[in-house]
Amino acid sequence: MDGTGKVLVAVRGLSVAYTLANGSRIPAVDDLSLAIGSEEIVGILGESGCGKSTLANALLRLLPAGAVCEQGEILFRGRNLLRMSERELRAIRGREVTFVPQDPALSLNPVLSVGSQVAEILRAHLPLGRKQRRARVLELLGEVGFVRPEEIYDAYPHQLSGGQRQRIAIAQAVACRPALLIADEPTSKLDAPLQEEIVALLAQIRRKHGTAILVISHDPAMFAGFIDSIAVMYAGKIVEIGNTAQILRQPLHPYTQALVEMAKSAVGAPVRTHFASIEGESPNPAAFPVGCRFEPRCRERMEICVQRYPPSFVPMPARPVSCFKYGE
Amino acid sequence: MSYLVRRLVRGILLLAGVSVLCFLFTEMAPGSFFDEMRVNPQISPETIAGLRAQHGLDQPLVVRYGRWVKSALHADLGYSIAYNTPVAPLLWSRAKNTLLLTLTAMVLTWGISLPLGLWAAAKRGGVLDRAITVISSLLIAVPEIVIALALLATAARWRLTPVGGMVSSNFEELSGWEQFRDVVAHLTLPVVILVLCESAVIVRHVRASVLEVLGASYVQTARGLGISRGRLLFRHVLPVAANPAISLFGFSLAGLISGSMLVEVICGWPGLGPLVLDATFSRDLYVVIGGIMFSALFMLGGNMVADIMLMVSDPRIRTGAADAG
Amino acid sequence: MQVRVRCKMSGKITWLIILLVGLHLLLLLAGFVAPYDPAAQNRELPYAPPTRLHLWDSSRFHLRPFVYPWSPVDDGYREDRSQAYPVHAFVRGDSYRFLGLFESNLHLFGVENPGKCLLLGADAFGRDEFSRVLYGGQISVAAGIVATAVTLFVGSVIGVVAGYYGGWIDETLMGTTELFLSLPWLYFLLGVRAFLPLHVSAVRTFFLLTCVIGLIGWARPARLVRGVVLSSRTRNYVSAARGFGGADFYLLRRHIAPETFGVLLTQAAMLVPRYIAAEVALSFFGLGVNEPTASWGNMLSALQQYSVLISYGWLLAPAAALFVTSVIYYLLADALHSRLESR
Amino acid sequence: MNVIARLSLLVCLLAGVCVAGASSAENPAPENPGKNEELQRVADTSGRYGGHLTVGQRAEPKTLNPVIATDAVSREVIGRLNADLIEINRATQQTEPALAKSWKTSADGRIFTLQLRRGIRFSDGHAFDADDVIFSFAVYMDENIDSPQRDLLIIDGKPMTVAKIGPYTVRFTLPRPYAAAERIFDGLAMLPRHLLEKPYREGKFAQAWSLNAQPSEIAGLGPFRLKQYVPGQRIVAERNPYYWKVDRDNHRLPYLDEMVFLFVGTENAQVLRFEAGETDIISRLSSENFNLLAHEGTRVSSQLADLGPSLEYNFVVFNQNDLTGKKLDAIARKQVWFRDLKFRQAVNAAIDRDGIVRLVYGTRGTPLWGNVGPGNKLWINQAISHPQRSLETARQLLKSAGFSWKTNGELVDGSGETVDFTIVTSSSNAQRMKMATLLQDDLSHLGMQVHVVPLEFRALIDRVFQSFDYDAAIMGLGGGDADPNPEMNVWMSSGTSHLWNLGEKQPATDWEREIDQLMQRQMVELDYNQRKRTYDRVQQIISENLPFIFLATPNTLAGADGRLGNFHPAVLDPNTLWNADELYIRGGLENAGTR
Amino acid sequence: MSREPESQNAFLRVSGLAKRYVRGGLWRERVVEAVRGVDFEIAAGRTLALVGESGSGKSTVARCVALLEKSDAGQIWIGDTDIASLSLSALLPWRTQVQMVFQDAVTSMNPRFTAAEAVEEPLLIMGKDEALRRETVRSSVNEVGLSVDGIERSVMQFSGGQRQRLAIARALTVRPKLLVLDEALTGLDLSTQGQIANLLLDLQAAHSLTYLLISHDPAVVGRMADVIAVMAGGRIVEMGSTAEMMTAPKHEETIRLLRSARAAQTNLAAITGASL
Repeated sequence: MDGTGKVLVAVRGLSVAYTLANGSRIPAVDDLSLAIGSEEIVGILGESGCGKSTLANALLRLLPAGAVCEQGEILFRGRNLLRMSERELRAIRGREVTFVPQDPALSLNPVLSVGSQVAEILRAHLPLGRKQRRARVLELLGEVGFVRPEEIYDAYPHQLSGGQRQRIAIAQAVACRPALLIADEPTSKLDAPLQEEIVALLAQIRRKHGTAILVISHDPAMFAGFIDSIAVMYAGKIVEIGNTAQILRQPLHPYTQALVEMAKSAVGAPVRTHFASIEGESPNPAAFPVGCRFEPRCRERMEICVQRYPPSFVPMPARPVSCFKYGE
Repeated sequence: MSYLVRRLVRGILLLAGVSVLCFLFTEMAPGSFFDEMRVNPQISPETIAGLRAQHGLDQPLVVRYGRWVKSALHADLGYSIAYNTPVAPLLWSRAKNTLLLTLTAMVLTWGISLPLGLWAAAKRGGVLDRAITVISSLLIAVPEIVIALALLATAARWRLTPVGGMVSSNFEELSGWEQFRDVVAHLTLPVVILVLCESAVIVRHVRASVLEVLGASYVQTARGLGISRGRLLFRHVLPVAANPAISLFGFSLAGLISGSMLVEVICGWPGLGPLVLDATFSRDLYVVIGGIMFSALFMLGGNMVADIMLMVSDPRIRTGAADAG
Repeated sequence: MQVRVRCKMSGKITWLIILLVGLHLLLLLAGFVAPYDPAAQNRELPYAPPTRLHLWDSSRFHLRPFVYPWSPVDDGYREDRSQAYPVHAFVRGDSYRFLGLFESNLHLFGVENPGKCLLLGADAFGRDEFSRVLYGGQISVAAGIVATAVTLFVGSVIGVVAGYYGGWIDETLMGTTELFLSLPWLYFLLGVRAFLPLHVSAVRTFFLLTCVIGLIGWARPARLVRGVVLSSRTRNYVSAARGFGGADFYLLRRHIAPETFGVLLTQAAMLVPRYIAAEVALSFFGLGVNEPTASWGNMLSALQQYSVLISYGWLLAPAAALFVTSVIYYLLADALHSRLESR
Repeated sequence: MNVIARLSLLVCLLAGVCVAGASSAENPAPENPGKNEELQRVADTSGRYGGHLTVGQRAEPKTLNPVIATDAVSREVIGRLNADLIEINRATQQTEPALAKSWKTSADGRIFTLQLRRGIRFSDGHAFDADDVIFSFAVYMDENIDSPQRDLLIIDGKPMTVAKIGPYTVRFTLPRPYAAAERIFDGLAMLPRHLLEKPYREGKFAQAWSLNAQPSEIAGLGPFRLKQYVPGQRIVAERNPYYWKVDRDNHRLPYLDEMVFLFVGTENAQVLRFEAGETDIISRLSSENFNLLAHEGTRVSSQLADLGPSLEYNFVVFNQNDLTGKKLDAIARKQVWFRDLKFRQAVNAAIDRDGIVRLVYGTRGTPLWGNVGPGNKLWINQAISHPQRSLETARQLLKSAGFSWKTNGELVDGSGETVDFTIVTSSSNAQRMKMATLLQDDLSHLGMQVHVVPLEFRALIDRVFQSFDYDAAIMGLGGGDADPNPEMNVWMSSGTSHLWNLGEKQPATDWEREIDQLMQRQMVELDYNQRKRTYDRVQQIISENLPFIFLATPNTLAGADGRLGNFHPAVLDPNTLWNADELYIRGGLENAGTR
Repeated sequence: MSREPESQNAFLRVSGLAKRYVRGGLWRERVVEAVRGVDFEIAAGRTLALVGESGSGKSTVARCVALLEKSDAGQIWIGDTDIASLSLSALLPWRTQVQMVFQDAVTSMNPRFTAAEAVEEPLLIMGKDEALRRETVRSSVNEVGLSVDGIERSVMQFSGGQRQRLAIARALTVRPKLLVLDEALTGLDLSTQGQIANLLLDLQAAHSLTYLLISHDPAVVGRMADVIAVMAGGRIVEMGSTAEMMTAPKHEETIRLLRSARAAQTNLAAITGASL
C-alpha cells in the first residue's frame, strides 16, 4: 500500500461470520487484510453480497445480531477496535470513525428535524453549548452545500430530496472532523446527477480536512478521479489491491477486468444492444467453492483454480492479486 | 372536509348514538329506582306509582328521550331521581375529583411505563425485561379489585397513607401547604393502584413498539455515530415509538372518566365512579346517562387529542406529506 | 451474545409449548389429579388453611408424607396430632368422569377418610381449593381463550376493514368503536341477564360469557389492528397484487391480515388472563359460572371481601394459577412474535 | 414531552381548585338552658363536651329532606338533624317522650293528644310550636308529594287527622283503633314551617333541602345541624346550640362539637377506614369483619359489641303467585310442588341451620324457625318448635307427597318430572349467596336439582315483586321496629310484601285467612298481653305452613373507637347513632381518631 | 417538444393524464398535483423511457398506466379502449395486458411468500386451476433464467437480482403486452443490472412486448429506450428519440439528467484511456 502518510487503520486477517437461527454458519468476510493511510481515500469495489458492507460495519463494530468477528484485528491508530468496550467505542464512533449510510431515506430519523440530528452528533462528542452547537451545525450544513442552512435546519427528512438527505448524512458524519469516514454505497440510491455531487462533496471533505475515506461501491465509474487506491472484493475476500489509475487502466484479476469492462461499456452503446455482464451470480456464502471463489464465473479458469484458493501474488509492484494467472 | 370538521361531525353523531343506546339499554335493564321501596313493607304500591309518575318514568321511551334531549340542550342532562337536582352540576362537582385522580395517575403511569418499556426493550431478555414480564403478568392476572384491596389493606395495616376519601375531615383547618400535602397523601393509594394496573398493559405495548423501532436503520446509524444508549433511546427511539403509544395514550385519555370507576369506589374517592355506579344499581337513569355522555365526551376529546398529538409528534403526518409522485 | 439468544429462541418456544401442554393436560385431567369432588362441602372445615405435609412425627422420619387433621379452635384451626394420615398415591375416592367420558374414582393421591389433604386449603364451605383450582381452570382457561379468540376475530375483521377501505367506512367503523367504548355496559349486562332464562346450563353460560366479553371487548383490538392495516395497505406487494386484479377480499386475506398477527398475538397474551379475571365482574350480574361449579373467576370473587382476602390468603390460589398461565402465554406470544419478526 | 408537561400543569391547577375551601369557624359554646325552655333531662347521662365523631357511610346520602328521603344513608343523617314527637328508645325498645313531652290516648285508642315542649327552638333559633306540627303532617300526607311515610299515616285507607288544640297541643284522630300507634311518630321529623312553607306552597317541596341547600336554609330539632356538604365526600353536622335535651348535670346536649358523615362507598372501605382509625364508629358489621377487627385490628383501642340476634330474618320463599296470563308455564308446573306443604316441610327439614350460622355468620348468628327471632324479646313466641335437621324426615315427607327417587338419586314427582328449580338471590349480599350455596347442597341430598342464580338487587326485586319469573328466592326482611305492625304488609294476604303470593284478592288458603284475621285483631288490640297472644298464634301458623322457610338471623355487630363514651349500640336501626346526642369523646377535647 | 408521429401502430396512447393527491391537514386540506396533462404514446413492441428526478411524477404516470391508480383526468387508450374510463370490474381483462415490475423486488413481493407463491399470485387471482398454475409458473421461471428447483424457498432467501427475475416472471405469467418497468433496474449491481436488462431485451424481442420504462439512469435509458420523455414538475418537458435526446438535449432538465452520466464516464475514460 503506497498511502501518503502513516497507517490510520489496519485490518489484519479479519473473519466475520453470521450464524443463522438454524445454527448454520455463513462466512461473510474471510481472512481479510487492509490498510488505510491517514488522509487516504480507499475504495472497496465489489458486488452486493461480497461482504463489503459487513466489512464496513465491522470497522465500526456495528455488526447486526448474529454476526461475529471470529478472527483478526482492526487496529485504529494502533488500538484494536475488537477489544474495546462499548464505552470506548462510543467515544470513537462518530468522533474518529464515522460513516455515511447507504440509504439516506432510511438512515435519518423521520420525526426529528435534520438540524437537530446533526447537532446530536456534536452533543455526543464535543463540549459545546446549545448555541454553539447550532452555529456549528449551520456551518456544517453550509459546508455540505446547502445555500440556506437556516431553512434546512428545521426541515424534516421527508421534506428533503434524496440528495439533500445524503448531504445531511454527510454533515452528520463529518461533524466532529473524524479521521476516517466510511461511505457504504453513498450514491447507489440517488439519481444520476446527484451521484456526481455527492462524490464531489466527499472529495472536497478530504481536501479540506484531510479525512481518510473508505468508499464502498459496485461501480468502478464512481471511483474514477477521486479515489486513491482500490481494493477489489469478491465473496468475502480481497482479490486485488492497487491504486486507482492502475486498477482501472490495467486490471489484473479476471473479475476486476470484467467489472471495468462493464463500466466502460455502460454508456454510449447503440439502442438495444446487449449489456456486458458477468455470467452467473456470486456464490452462495453458505457454500463457497473450495478453490478460487470466482472460478465458476471466470472466463480464464484453470484446473488449479478448482483445487485451492489462490494466494496473493504480486506480479507488479504494489499490486497484490489473488489469481493463479500470476503464479504457480 | 378538513380533519377537524369531519371529527366534529362524527363526534355529534357519536353523542347522539350513545344517548339513544343509553336509553335503550336502560329500558332493557329490569327494575326501576323506586323498586327498592317495594321491599319496605310500609310503603304502598300506590306511593311508588305516584313517585314514578312524578318523575315521568311512566312515560313512553320516546317521550322521555325527547324530554331528556331538551334538558341536555339546556346543559342539565336530565334530572336525578335520587338527588332531586339536575344531573350536570351533580356530575361536574365530582368530575373535577375524577380528573384530578385520573390525570395524576395517567401522568405517572406514562412517566413510569415509557422509560420502563424502553429499558425493557433495550435490554431485551435482561433481568429488568424478565421482571417486567413477570410483574405485568401478575398485575394482569390478578383482578384489579383484589390488587386494590391488598394495597388498601397494606396501607391500613402499616398506616402508610390514608385509606380512602380525598381529604381529611379537618381539611378546612389546615394551611394551604398542609392541604396540598393532605390531598397528595389521600391521592397516593388510588393513584398507585391505577398506575399499577394501567402500566402493566402500557409497558408491554411500549416495549413491543420500541423493539420495532430499535431495529430501524436510522437507529443503527445514530448508534454508529456514537450516540449514547440512553440518549439514543429517549431522543431517537422514543419519538418514533411514540406513534403507537400515542394511540394507546388516546385510549387512556378517552378512558379518563370511566377508567377509574372501580378504584374510586374501592378507595372512596369522591369522583364520578361511586356516583355513577351507585346510580347504575339504583337505576337513577339520568345520572347514569349523564355520566356516560360525559365520558363519551371525554372519549371523543381523548381520541381527538391523540390524533392531534400524532400530527404534532409526527412531522410526516403534520406536514401532510408522504408518498406523492 | 446475540447469536446465542437467537439460537435459544426456537428452543424456548418448544419449552413454552411443552409447559403449556403440560398445564392444559393437568387441567384436562383435573378429575384424576384432584383428590376431591370440587363441589363437596365439608361444613366442619370452613376456611381451613392448607394442610401441612409432614415427614417427621414426634419420634421419627417417614418416607411417606403424612398429614394431621385440622381441629377447629377459637380463632382458626390447630393440627390434631393424635392421629396421622399417610398420603397415598392412586387411591379411590370421589367419583368423576374421566375426560368427560367414563366414570372413575381413581385419584392421583389422597389420604384415608376422615383425614383430609387440602393442599391449598379450603374455601368458605370447606371445599378443597386445590381440586377447585384444577376443575375451575377447565372452564376459565377455555372461556378465556375462546373469548379472546372471539374478541380478536371481531376486532380484527372490523379493524382490517376500516383500515383497508378507509374513507367513510373507516369513519363509520371507528365511530362505532368509540360508541362501543363509551356504552354503559353494566346496564347492558343487566339487560342481557333479564332476557335470559333463569337457569342457564354450564355450556350456555360458557357460550354467553364468551359472547358478552367478545361483544364488549372488540373495540380496542379493532383500533390497534386498523393502525397496522393502515400502514401495510400501501406496501408495494399489495399494490402489485391489486395490479393483478386481486379483489379486496383476496388482498385482505393473503396480504393484509397476516400483517396483523404480531399485534394480535400481543393482544391475545394480555386478553386471555384479563378475560379470565373478568368473570369476577360478570358473576355479579349472574352471568358468571354459578355455584357449585368452580371457575377461577367465581373463586376469586370471594376475595372481593376485604376480610376474606386478609384472613384467608390461600384463597388467592386461582390468582396464582391464572398468573402462571398468563406468564406462559405471554412468553409464548412474545417468542412467537419475535420469531415472526425475525423471519 | 410537551404534552405531559402541560398535563402536569393541569393537575396542579386542579389540585388548586380542590384545595381551595372555606376556612372553619369555631363552634359556639352550648348555651345554658333558659328558664322558659321545657327541656328533657336524660337522667343517667353524663359526658364531656368537645371533639368530633366521624362516621363512615357506605353510600352518599341523596337528600336532606326528611319527607322524600327513601334510602337508609340519607335517613341516617336526617335522623341526626331532626327530631320526632315521640321516640322509640332503642335500648328499651319502648316509646318515650320527645318533642311531645307527654301524650294521652283516648279509651278507644283512636285519639292521641300530645303536649309539645314549650320554649324550644329549631336549630336556627326559631321557636317550635303546634303550627310546625300541623304543617309537617300536612306535608307528609300530601298526595302530590308521595312521601314514603304517608302510608304509615293511612289506616284502613283513611288518613289520620291532625288538629291544633292550642299553641302547644295537637290532637291526632285515627280512623280506627290502632295498637302502638305512638310508635308511628318515631321517624316523622318535625319540619320548620318558617323555612319550608314557601317551597311547599310553590310546589317545589321535593327540591327543597337537597344536598346543595345552604346550611342556613335548613333547620331541624335534632342534636346537630348542617354545617357543610362536600359532594361525594362528607357531610359535616355541628352541634345544635338550641337542642332540647340536657344531661344529668343540666348540661345541654349534645356533647360532640361535630359529627362528620364520610361517604366511604363500600363495606370493605367502611371496615378499612375504621381499622385505619379514620372513622370512629361502625355498624352493620358482618361477622367476618367483626372477627377481623377483633383479632387482627391495628386500631389502638376499640370497643366491639356483639348485641346478639338482630331483627332481620332470612328465608327462602317459593313462588306461589298466581301466574295466569304470565307465560311462565315452566314455573307454573313447578308450583304444584311449591304449593305442597309437605314439599316445603321437606325442604324445611333438610336445611342445616347450624351450618348456616357457622359458615355464613361465623357463629355470630342464630337459627330461625319463625319470623320473630330471639332478638325481639317482647314478641317472640317461645313455644315454636325447633326441630333438628333430618334428611330422613324430609325423605318421608316427600315420599308421602308422592315423590320418588330415580336410580341415580334424582328426585321426581308423581308425574315423573325431575324436581329441578332455581334459587335467586341478591349478588351483592355475600351472606345470602352463601346460604343459597349451602341450601343447594342440602337439597341435593334429597335428590333435588337446585341452581343458584345470583341477581343484581333490583333485578331480583323486579322478578320477585313484578314479573314473578322465579322459582324460589332467598331474601331477608325486618330490622325496622320490634312491633308487629310493620309486619302487616308481609302477612296480610293483601299485603304489599306478601311475597309468596302477591296481590291476592282474597286469602288463597284457610291459614292465610286466619292470619289476616289475627293480624287485623292485633292491630286494634291495645292490651299488650292480648296482642302478644294473637301474634304468637300468627307465628305458630306461619311456622306450621311455611310460606317462608326461615333460615337464620345475624347478630347485630357494631364497633367504636375505644374513647367513645356512652356507646350503647342497639338492635334497632340506627344501631349506633340513635343516641348521638349522648355520645362523647373520653379524655379530652381532641378526637380519638388519628388525623 | 418534439414527437414522432407513430400513432398508426401505437399500442398505448396517453393523453391529458392528470392526477391529484389530497392530503388531509388538521385545519385544511392540501392538494398536490402530481401529474398534469401528460401526453405520450408507445408503439407496439417499442420502449418509451420516462426520465426525471424523484418527485417529478414519473412513478405516478407508471401507476396510472399500470391501472394501480385511477387518474383524475385524461385518457389511457389501449387500441380503441380508454381504460382510464373503465370501471373496476370492466378493467379486469385489461389487467392481463398491462403489468408492472417495481423498483425494489423486496418490497413488491410479500416476504411471507415463497417464490412459487409470489409468482403464481396473478394466476391465483384470476382463478386458474392448479395444474395450469404450476405449469405457467414453471415456464415463466425458466424464461427469466431461474431454476425451478428451490422456488419453494421464501422470497427473502433470493438475491436482489433473482428477486427481480422473479418479479418479471410473475408479470409474465399473465402474458401481458405492456410492461411498466418502474425503476426496475435501479439499485442492482452492474453485472446484475446488465443481466436483467439483457433479459428484458430478449423478452421484448421474443414476445414483442411494449415497455414503459421509468428510470433515472442514463446508461440504462440510452440502451433500452426508443423514445425518451423527460418529466419535471408533473409534466413532460421534452420528448424525442433516444439518439436525439442523448446527443442534442434541449431542455435544461434533460441536459442535467443526461450530462452527469457522461461526466462519470469521462472520468473513467480519462483514467483508463479508453475512448467514448
